[in-house]
Amino acid sequence: MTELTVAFAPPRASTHKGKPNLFKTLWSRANLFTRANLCLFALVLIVAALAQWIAPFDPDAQKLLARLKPPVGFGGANPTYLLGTDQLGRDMLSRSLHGLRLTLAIALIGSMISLVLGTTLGIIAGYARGWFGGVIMAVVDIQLAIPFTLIALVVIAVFGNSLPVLIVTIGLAGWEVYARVVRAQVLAVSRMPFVEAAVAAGAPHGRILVKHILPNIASPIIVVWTMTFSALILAESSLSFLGLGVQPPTATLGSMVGLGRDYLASSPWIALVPACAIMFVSLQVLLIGDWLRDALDIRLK
Amino acid sequence: MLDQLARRTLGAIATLGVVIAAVFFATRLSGNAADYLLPPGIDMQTKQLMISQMGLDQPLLNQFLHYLQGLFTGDMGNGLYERRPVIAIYAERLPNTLTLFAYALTLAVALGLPLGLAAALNRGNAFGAAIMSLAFVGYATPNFVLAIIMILIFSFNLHWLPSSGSMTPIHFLMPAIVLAAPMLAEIIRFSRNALLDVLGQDYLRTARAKGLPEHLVVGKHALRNAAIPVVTILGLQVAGMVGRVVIVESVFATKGIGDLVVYSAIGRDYPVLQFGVILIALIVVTSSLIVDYAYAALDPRVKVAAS
Amino acid sequence: MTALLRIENLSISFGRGGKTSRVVEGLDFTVQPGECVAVVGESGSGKSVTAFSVLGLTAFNGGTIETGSIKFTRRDGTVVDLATADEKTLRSIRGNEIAMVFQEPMTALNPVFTVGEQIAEVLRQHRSMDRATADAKAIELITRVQITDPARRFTQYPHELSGGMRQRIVIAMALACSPRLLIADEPTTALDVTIQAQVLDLMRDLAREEGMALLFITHDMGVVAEMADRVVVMRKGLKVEEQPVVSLFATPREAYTKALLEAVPKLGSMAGTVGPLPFGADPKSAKPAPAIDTPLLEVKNLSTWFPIHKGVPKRHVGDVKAVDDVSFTIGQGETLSLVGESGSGKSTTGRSILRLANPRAGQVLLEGEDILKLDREAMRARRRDMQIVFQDPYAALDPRLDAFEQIVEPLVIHGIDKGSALRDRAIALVRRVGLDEEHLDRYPHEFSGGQRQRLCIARALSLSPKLIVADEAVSALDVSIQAQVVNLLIELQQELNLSYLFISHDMGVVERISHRVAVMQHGKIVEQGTRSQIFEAPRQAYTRALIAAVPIANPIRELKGSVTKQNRALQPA
Amino acid sequence: MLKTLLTTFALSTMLISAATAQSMTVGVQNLPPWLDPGKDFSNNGSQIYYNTFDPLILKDYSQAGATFKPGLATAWEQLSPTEFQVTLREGVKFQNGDLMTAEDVVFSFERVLQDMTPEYAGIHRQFFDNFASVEKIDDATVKFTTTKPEPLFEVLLNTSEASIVPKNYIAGLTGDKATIEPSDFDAFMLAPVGTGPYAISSFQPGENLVWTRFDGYWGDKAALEEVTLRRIPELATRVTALANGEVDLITNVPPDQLDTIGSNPALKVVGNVTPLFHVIFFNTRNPAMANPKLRQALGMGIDRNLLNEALWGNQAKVPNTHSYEQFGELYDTTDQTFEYNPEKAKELLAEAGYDGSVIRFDTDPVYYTNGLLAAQAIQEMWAEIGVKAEINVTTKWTGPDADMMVRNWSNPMYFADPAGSFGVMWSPKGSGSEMAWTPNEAYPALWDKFRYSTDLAVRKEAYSEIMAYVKEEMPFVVLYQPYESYGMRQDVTWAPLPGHIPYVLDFRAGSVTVK
Repeated sequence: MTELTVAFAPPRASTHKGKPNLFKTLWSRANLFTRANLCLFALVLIVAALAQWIAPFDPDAQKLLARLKPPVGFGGANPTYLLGTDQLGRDMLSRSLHGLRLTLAIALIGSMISLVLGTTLGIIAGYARGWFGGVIMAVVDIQLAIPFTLIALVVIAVFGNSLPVLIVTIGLAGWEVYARVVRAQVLAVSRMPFVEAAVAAGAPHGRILVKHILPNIASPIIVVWTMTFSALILAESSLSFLGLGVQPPTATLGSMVGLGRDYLASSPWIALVPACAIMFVSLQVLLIGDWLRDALDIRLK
Repeated sequence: MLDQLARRTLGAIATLGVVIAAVFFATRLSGNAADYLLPPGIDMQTKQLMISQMGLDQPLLNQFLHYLQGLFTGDMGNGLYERRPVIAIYAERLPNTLTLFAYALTLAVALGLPLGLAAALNRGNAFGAAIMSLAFVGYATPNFVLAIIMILIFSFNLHWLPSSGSMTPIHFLMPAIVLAAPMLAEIIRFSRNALLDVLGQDYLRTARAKGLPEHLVVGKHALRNAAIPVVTILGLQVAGMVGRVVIVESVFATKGIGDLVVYSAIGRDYPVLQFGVILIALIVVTSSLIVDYAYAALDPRVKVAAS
Repeated sequence: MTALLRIENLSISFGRGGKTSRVVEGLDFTVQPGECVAVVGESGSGKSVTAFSVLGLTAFNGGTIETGSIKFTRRDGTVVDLATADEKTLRSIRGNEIAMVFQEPMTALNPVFTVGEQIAEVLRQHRSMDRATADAKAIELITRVQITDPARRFTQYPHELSGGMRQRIVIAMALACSPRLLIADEPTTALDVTIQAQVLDLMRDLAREEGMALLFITHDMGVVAEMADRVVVMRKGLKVEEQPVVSLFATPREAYTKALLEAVPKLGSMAGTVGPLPFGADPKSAKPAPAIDTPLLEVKNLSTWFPIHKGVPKRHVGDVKAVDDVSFTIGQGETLSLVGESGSGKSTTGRSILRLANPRAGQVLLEGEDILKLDREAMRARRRDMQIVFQDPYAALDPRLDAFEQIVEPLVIHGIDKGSALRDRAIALVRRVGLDEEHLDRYPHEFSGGQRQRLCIARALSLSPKLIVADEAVSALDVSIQAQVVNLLIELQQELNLSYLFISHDMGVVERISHRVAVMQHGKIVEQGTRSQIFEAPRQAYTRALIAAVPIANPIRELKGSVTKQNRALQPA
Repeated sequence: MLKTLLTTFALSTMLISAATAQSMTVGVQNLPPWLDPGKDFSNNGSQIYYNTFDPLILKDYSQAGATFKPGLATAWEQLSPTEFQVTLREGVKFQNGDLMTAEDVVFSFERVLQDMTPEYAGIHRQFFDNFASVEKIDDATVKFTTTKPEPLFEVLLNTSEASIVPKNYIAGLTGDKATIEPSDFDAFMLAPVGTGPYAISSFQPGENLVWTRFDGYWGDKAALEEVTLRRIPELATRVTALANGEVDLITNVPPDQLDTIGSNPALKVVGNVTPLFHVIFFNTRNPAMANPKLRQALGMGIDRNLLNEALWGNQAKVPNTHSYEQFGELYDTTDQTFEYNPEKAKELLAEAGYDGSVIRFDTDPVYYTNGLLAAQAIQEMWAEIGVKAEINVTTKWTGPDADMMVRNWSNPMYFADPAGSFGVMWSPKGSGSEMAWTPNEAYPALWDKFRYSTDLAVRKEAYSEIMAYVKEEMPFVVLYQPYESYGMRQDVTWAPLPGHIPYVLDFRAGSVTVK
């Protein structure tokens, strides 16, 4: 190392001694905007988790004679319904809160499925290589060649349209991204001298994977997670558009937009409230992902 | 390097082969066509006759062999719904979809690269932040919402643009924008990051040390290098575009293959669906091959990664 | 006579907001026309930053010139202050009147343009030549830097050229407009020693022919001695001292300069000693290797080939014979050095012995047992006896583990010690390599390069191995740190009766640490023998070339550089 | 720059605007994938056939009741209860120039009666089951013979399925030019030719269709020179295309969107209560649904008036029984087959021993206007009486599935007689009965009494008896007759006529004008 490199990239290292607290380090690398965003996201999560206590009404309870009431502040609004009512006279606020909760749950579990599946296969492909790794990457290619919508159609057609099937389908949507990224990272990390040092010290494969490789590929996995998370929220709404989402009357943000889209010209709040919620949440996650990528200094291919 | 490209090509062909077999069996698994495409309330006798006319009462293996045979003779059978050759159905629609792709791709690249460049050069100021916000919003909006809102604004209220159809190039403008939006966002983000990467490279320092003006340093030395990783994501973007085109074509009533494929999937129109999936896989695989070749052409160092 | 370049009271700082740090502080020196001034210093001394400020590139690097002036006399006799000149003026000077050669020829050239284009570009920019004229001139320049077949090279891309050739291209680019001042920033650090000699030679000759002044940035006292007329020594942003080169080497005024000079391995300084000798130690204290009947390690006819596949489907069309029929032995407590240029197969040999690479043939007998035949479990147990220390101390430590975990990992793997015993052992190990107990809780990024390498050594020592493979273990370190680590290795050997396979391209260090030396070229050992046999009576031309190429840290040799010239013929251009 | 751009946009918008006095563009929700009146009773197809094809007997479509008028037949006569003879109009030309002959008429019916394709066979069973033969008496006379007495000759010969198609043209489409092969029918579906006032000059299945005025038409010349149908499936887009002047008329405007169009001064909404019932039906063969009391309870648990008020703005029609105004003499308003009575429903549930198990309600996501909304509202209403329902949205036609429990469906009026709507679905061989309902042994006789009696009073009484039996059995519940709305520009004068079956886009002379 010459001092030039030092000048170009001053060591990011925190000067404090001892175990670096990851969260503290990350927080210190967040600007005001990011911090505000993080707080807001935490708030969203809390609100979603508490939906059933916060929501003023049963999200599925109809008042057929109080349909299509606009949100408070618009002409004809009913002050009982803060965000108005939908096409069946259900409270938009309550539905949105419950929808938010279910949407987040679907995206969360779905993304966990793709994370675990994709990471596992990516590690196998990257670490074990050989023909099995080749097969995994071939499956990735095949999955890439068939649009997700079609895969979803077939899966839902075969296994029926239920929440678990939907979540698994959504989970299938992102695994190949993990597999690709993880494989590349594993290939890179397993060539690092510190891994060779562990091999030279006699470390078994399991130990190398758990102790050295996994912790070192965790950051890109987290970043991919934030990227797929918002993509999954959008995927769920696309499925709802095609009538493949959750079964009514259950609300997700996506199904609310999908079923409310016909009203965009006449009663726009029905679709716009959940659409804005989708945009807001996925924007937040994207921004968090972008910040994490910079903060963790990851280059993704 | 030629070897690797050839190997990539073979791999692509193998992928297509698997898709061809997979789509046949997956579609049969997904239900009986007769339950979906005959009018509700058709009587049982007619239904049985229709099933046998459609050849769906044949053993699966016979159907598969017939399908394979058709693949090689170019006879993909008749659509169960439209009752005419699948090839003819797609021939009517493919040009529209390809046109739409071409517009969207052009739009995304022609806008995305300069915006990404501007965002990289204005990193840290309001202009750069504005571009990135635009990119993120484009990425975070469900595209059918974007499509409908655009229709309501530009057609319903302002009467500037036609809302639907595929008659003239202007009809493709809104669909292309919606189709391009997430891709545009991705290209902006990616080209910005690629450029920021490149801007820190030693060879740019060299270029400056040579006394080159800034427009050459960035426009020639940096851009060419930043373009390379951007090209690699275009292949993936085409795959994403194929997924979205379904929704875009449906909303804008564009006569394209995306719309057709989804309706054939929902209606279990096997021959149409099968050929559609093969066609789409062909488009995706070909575009990623083109990207590989373009990558090889753009970057003299490249050895196409055998995946 | 007006100075070509006069730097006065120059201060440069980096960083933004509250966290600025001065990297250069109150620097003064001048460069006269046709003179070669060397700026010497270790990492962090501010020498490269200074070089960039002369090109007016400080701001692009993220730095700010706080005070001072950089006065440059242009061709037309006007004097410009490069610290304050506008970008347009600077641009007309860069590449035209002041040119620069960089450290890293791998990254200094743009990978997507042909080298010819990159040279011609400078001419088009500053000489307003049309494309054809510029191309013709570029080919001429490629010829000028002694590259054969210039017309073909002109159309090639950087990755198609060797490191040495790339550096020549960078030099050609710098020479294109016959600048008055050429700045060379560690131009040979990344090159093999024989190539380094050729490049230095070339630069010196060209400077002389063109009447160019040279501002030479380096950490290598040998290079300084070969190149410089005057030397500026820097440390932590401050000028330590400035003297003509001869008097600096003869009578360094400052302690720092003295230490720096002392840490430089001087080839030939070990003549007459019997064994490895720590830097700064009395030559008489050197001990010969303990004589032992059976060697610790016997490598017999070891071959490691990497297959080359071609075609679709992949066919095996040949092999890179990275290690080809190599045999040697290492005794208990002995150091065998493996020397050679990049790509000669030294590292693969070391890795094959540890089974980090898979040899295709041969035997590796450790205390008589062929470890290549061991099954997985037996091999795992046997690994306790052999450890490795890598070149890059940054990559060799897992960034996610603290020092304690790194050091004790081998112990944990083999189930040796637990709990507080583990801690005690770790403390003993870090102390032994010259670190403190408190360092155990730190993470790799909190250590300097030298400290990291000590950690790596501690980790290697933890299992009390009999053999350590040191793969370029000191090559990435600053010269003073390098000396310390070499001393540590020698001490440890004497104390623990360790054996080393010391892999290095640096003949100076090799001479100091070795009992015996094996020279590798193209995967084969071309010559091996005791240190004195190799260094004092080399039989092979290749060995002689390696030795001759080492810059001698002695400025008063007659006919500077003539020693290296004869070696050019040995290397394909 | 911006100005130029806007001008370009405006210009292009003007270019695509189709309305001139002689032509019109219609944005439809869906178009059929193929066209052949003899095969088709789909909602999509119903839009098309009347403009291009003529049946032997026409009627005055401007009124709901049946006033038959000469079509391709100038006169007709019931020779006996099982014989019917028609006199053909002379000089009628098909749109391809061929003269219509008695052979064409015979062929048009023979292709159905001889089950030349499975679909013809279907139409044969559902519409012309009673027809035994059709024969040419001379060049201008054709005689129909039935097995049983046929009270509905005029009604049946008026159906779109009884439209006359050109035999020689069809035979010449593929293969041997002189013989009829199955492939000829396939080819005809893509290039249909009839005797109607509009020729189909361009047809891209499922996407668009262009009608051009047929100058050789035997009757009043078509109102418009050219009519283009464009499929625009997405509602917002369809409405926008209208507001934007890209189309002049749009179909399938749901009740909730009427204001959006109505509030635009350039546009208006026209609609009618269409002769089609939205129904839900039960799978009586599923053990879970086998108890008629449970089905009665579920029927009584639905507040149809509330559905009408909430979802249809009270514009739909909630009938007492399965009967349409178009039935004329047979129109029944007195029978109270379906009613809302939650208290009674609860009692019935108790009697039926309903154990609270979940009832699956299948619904198509989009096929029926307001269908999904109604399903959810019914789910809520059933919850009120203590029934737990779960909605299963699926595009699959689950009607015949053994595990089906409840499903929404529609019972359109295929022709203006209870046999043409109730009968097609719920006669002993009706598709609904076939799928999900096993009536008792007395039912076929009762049905035959209604169907084949030539005495109107007997038929009327029999129909009442049938409805009473339905009330008891409750295999289905009629929800309402939807109000079908069309949006159009102010300068278009058009309205769906009450005499038509549902969805017909009648653009014949006198039905439409464009200013």
